[in-house]
Amino acid sequence: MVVFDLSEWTWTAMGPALVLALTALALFVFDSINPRSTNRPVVAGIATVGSLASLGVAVWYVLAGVGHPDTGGAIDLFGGQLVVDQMALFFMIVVAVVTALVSIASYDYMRDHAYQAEYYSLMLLAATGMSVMAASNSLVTIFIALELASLPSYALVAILKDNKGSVEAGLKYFLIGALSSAIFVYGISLVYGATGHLQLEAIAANLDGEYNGLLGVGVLMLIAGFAFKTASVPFHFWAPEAYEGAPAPISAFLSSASKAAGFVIAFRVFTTAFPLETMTDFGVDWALAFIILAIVTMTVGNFAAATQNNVKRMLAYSSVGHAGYALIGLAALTVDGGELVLGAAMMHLLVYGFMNTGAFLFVALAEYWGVGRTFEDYNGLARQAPIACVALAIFMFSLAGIPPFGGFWSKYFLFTGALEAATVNPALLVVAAALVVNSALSLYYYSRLVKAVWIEDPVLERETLTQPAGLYAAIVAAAVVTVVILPGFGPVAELAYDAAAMLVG
Amino acid sequence: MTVGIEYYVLLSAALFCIGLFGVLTRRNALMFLMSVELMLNAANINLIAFAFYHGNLTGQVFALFTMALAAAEVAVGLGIILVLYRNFRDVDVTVPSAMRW
Amino acid sequence: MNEWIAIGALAFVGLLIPLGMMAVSYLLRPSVPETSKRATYESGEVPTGGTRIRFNIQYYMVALLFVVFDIETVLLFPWAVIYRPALESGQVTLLEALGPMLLFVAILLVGLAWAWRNGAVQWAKSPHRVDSQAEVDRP
Amino acid sequence: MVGAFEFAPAIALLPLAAFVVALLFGDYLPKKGAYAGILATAGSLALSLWMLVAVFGGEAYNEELYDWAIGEEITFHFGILIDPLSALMLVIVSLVALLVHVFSMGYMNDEGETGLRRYYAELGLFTFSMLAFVMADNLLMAFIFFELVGLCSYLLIGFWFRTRSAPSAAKKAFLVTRFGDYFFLLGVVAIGATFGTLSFAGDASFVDAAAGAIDAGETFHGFSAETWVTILGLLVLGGVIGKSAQFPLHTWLPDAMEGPTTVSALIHAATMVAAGVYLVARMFGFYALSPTALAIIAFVGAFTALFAATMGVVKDDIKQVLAYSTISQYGYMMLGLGVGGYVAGVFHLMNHAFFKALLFLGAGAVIILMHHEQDMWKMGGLKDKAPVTYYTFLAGALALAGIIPFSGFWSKDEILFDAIILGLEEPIFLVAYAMGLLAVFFTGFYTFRMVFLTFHGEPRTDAARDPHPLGWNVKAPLAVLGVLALVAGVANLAPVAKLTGVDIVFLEHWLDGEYGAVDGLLYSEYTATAGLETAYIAGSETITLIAAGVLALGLALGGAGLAYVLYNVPEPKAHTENLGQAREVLRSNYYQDEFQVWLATGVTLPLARAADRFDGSVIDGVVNGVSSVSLFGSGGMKRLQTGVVTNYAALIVLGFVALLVFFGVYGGWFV
Repeated sequence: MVVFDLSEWTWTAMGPALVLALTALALFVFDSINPRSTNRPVVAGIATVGSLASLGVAVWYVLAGVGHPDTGGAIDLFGGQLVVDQMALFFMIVVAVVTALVSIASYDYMRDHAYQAEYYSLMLLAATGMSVMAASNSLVTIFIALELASLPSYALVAILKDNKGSVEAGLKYFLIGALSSAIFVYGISLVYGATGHLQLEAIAANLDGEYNGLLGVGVLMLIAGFAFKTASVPFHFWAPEAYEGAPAPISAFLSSASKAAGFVIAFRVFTTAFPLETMTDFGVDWALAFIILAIVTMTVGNFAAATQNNVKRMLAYSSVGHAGYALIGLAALTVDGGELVLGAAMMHLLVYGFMNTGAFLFVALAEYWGVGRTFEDYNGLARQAPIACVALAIFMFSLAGIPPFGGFWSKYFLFTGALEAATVNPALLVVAAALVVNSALSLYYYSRLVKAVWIEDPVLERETLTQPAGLYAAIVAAAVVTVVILPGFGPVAELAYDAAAMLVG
Repeated sequence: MTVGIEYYVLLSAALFCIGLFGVLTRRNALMFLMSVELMLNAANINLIAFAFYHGNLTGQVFALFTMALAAAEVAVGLGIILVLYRNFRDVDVTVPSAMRW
Repeated sequence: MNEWIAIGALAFVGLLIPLGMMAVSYLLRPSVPETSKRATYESGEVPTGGTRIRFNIQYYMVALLFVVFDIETVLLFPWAVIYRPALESGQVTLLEALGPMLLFVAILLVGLAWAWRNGAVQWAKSPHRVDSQAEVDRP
Repeated sequence: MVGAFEFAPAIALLPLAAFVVALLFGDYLPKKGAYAGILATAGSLALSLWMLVAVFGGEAYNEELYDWAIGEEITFHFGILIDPLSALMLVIVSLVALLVHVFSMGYMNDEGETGLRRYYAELGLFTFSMLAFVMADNLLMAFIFFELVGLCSYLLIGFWFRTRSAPSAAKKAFLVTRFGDYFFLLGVVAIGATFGTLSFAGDASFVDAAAGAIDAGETFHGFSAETWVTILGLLVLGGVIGKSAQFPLHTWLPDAMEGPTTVSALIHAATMVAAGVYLVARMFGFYALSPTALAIIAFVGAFTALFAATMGVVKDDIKQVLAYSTISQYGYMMLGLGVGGYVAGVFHLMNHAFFKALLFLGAGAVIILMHHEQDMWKMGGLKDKAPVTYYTFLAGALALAGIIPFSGFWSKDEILFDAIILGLEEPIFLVAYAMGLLAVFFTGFYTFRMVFLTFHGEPRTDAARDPHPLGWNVKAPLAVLGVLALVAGVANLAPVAKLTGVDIVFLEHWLDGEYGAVDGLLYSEYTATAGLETAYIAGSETITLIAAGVLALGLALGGAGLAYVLYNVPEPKAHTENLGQAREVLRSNYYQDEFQVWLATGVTLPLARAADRFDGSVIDGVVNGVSSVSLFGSGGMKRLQTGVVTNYAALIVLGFVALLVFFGVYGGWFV
């Protein structure tokens, strides 16, 4: 264990986010020196190194026990506006990992693109926002971080300026995002009106039941904001288009990191600011709202994914479905606790960060090759690129929740957690059932892709496919982690449960 | 004469709904954006009114942040609308609908 | 509630009068459409071109930069209000009070430098160059 | 001797290495990997002997090596348990494996077989699995390797997979033993679920847990603890019956003779088939808790012993005779264990491993001599042409028939003695004893019928007149085993000990922890747990002992003598006609196969058809319906995504308003 004393320089606890921000600034500075150069290796290198450094710092903090109850508990910064605890670090790791993978993969994918430095700096700014979201402990910081994450994302989705799909996706994402953030900030104002505070603990302390209607509408509007960020029904409409139209690495980035960041603020806000017990007394049973959202989101996402022909769009809908799985983490919270299921949701988001990023990066690879977008276009790819296709099979089966892979474990824990909570709240039986049914359905369309790649014969003869080093490295790394996370699940689960216990307990 | 807090809420709610109405009916991207700004400002009214009501400055300061962020949002939005016009020769938000189902 | 009735009545009357006048004129006037009547009125000038003309993109760029940087001053404002009292209270050092804002301004400066270097504030010579410039802006 | 047990895993891993080597490089190695196997098994034997010495030095070993699945209720691990029983079994297995490897060079290589790489690889894998099974310290690990030896058996029976009969025999063996293993698996799961542990020994063994539950008078699933233990024991017994070829799951073993004779010697006589009996011995402490289970074991064993022996009488194929005798002998072991004769059962297990391996290898030698002819009626007169084979085979036959002083006599006598003293107290066991006793006669008869037909008389075919020569690698294993068949009985001369008072019951002391032992796995503790009452004829142990011994020996000699009269003539004739109707019944193995086929086609198949029809119409209909509905729903659901962003905004607002109204009304915000 590294002995690490943050008492003197508490702001360094935000290290992972600061590293990302500095990297983004460094890219701006680099680009200012010679705006016309597109030195891909340097730019991509800076981004990768920066995100890996952020990952390193976050992992180091976790190992050193920063924010752990044994070393003084969560670190409050700026009067409680930010808080660095284990959950914050956990999600900072998720964000940094996804950013690193996407940075590496983008080196090849964005090879012909003019705005190299802008691309990476926007991505790192968005990552900074997500990282700060993980630590935000006040509705102010949450909103700012959320916008910091969102605004660069809009630009990133639309960054292929001459590609109609990309622009259409960017527009839709932006418009729905703007609408959602307006709703969200209005919800914040209502919560502020009901309690007079924006800092989460202060809100919890000032829940007096005077303005239940105001509070209730405000909470629902907050849920709307989270639902947008996590692509949960009914705020998911942007997601299929944005993921389909955006450059594939950006789709990976948004559907993994951005979603995880959306969940972390939801976890924190609802466990810290709105204790379920009090809120239920006031007639604001947000757990029920999440139960409904979870069921609807799972069902819509998976059902819509089932008959897609476009692989990327299928993954986009499946991403909606997975948001539904992770929502169980909030839905199954009960008055008595629920750190197990919350921890399971956190684990699911971590595993999802690898398998989903990997899946989208495979799509990026296919787009790089230019083989086409539909399932048929993918037919027989395994013959030409077996390694990547093995990785794809791993991602698909892990996403579907087939046993040896990471995706199974997290889903399994979610399931058992929901069942456990069902003893208190029978409605969760429906959630658990929906989880099973939807997982079964998801196997259909995931395996369809594996079948296309491995079993079907190619429709057209293809030329030999190159093996871009960056994309391959990212895909293989994601696949390896998806597999080895099984033996590593002990520590991961422990961290997630600790983090969840701190939040709930 | 002090105006009761509920009237501020009513005003802001009205503004919010006007914005929402604009979002739902305007097809011009710029009008869409303006409508969203209306909704954001409705929130600002709330924040400032409640800050006054609760007697702390948190809401006011947050309103400042909201304004700054709204400006940033507009900047990004205008950029996107610009490329939208370039690609579709139109700023009608219902035109780009190639991706669906 | 009472004192608001007057305002409401005023608003009602204010809306009623113009609406009523338009309604009356609609009912009374004859409708004889012809080309010159439907033409756009441009203060006596003969109208040329469509209603939409393309502005030089630089208007947009500069306006955008102005909006963004101008709005950042609202964030400086609350800081300026408490800066002096905070220092006088003796609870914060000069570095603690000044440092964050300097950092904030420095970040803005990085952004400005980047925008400048990327030609955002460069004034194009003619509208025709804009399009071509946009194309050659980057290799 | 510090650290002897540190090498225990190597006992199993060496053959595994041989498997890998043979599999990868077999084609390039001299003798196609035989040397790798011989080296590995020799190493295993050396290490096993070291273990034996270590246990003799008063040590024992019970370690959990690796937890491979950690749960809240139960943890699965791999571990090694070396106690007197497993150390003894390790030596037996590795010794026989070594000898069979050597013999294989003569039987397979020198005969120009192809596919030897596969053969030696599978042999290595089998040895690995068997040794690991013997060392297993928990039931699940035992089950895993139990299945693995089953797999190897399947592969090796089907070694000549291009013939018609071998693949079918392999499938039969696999299916029949799997049928038993299915119950075993249920038992493993049930034991794990009931007691939360699967360890054989140590503080947290399921045996202790079961004993504790019985003492505490707990109930499980509505059964008393004792009944539940019986049920669990019988479930595990399912696997034992399948693997050790006990009635009614014995039918696969005779067919398994389709494999190479070396395989029959190693797998289907000395080791794998012993796995079932070994398992009973391994968890004898558990069975001892349930007198009912023990009684069932005893009766299954006794019945099998007699039943198989009668079928052996009419067989013409030398390997078939041996196969039925194997079934019969394992019946004896089950009988011994079932009547509480733990030492006797293990003793017979050991002796049988030696003499049956000897007989099979002898039969292999005969088959080489006879240019791959197995019909005994085509042999004859080999006595003079192959003296080494003859005398070693004779030693094995004498042991099998239970003629004093060969090893088989001592162990069989002990089993029968244990059965009669229990039967004298509880007469029902006298039936079991009677069956066992009767089987002795048949054993003597068919054994010597086989010896006389094969070796005595005049050569009846050209092949018998001009036998193929044998190499050293065939004779050496025969010699080793021949000596063992003669002297192995010295390990436990219980009757002599009882009559003379000299303390020469070495094996009993060995198994009773006189040397090294693991707590809870002691003969005396088992006896105490089972608490079986015994009685003696006229109250005298000596009289009982002598009476039982003389009776058994007399019957054996009688059987042998009958064989001598009928078949030790220059031109023996088939006397089976004299049996009349019984002959057909015996030849058809009591129509067991026909019965089982009828069970499959007459009962199971219609049931399966009905299930299939149900599955095809109702289940598939529902499934297909669900999928069509799902896909249809999917089609509808994705139409929601119209592509027009304004619609999205409207839907979002609509969804939000719906939530708002629902929660507003539900939460009473607007009241």
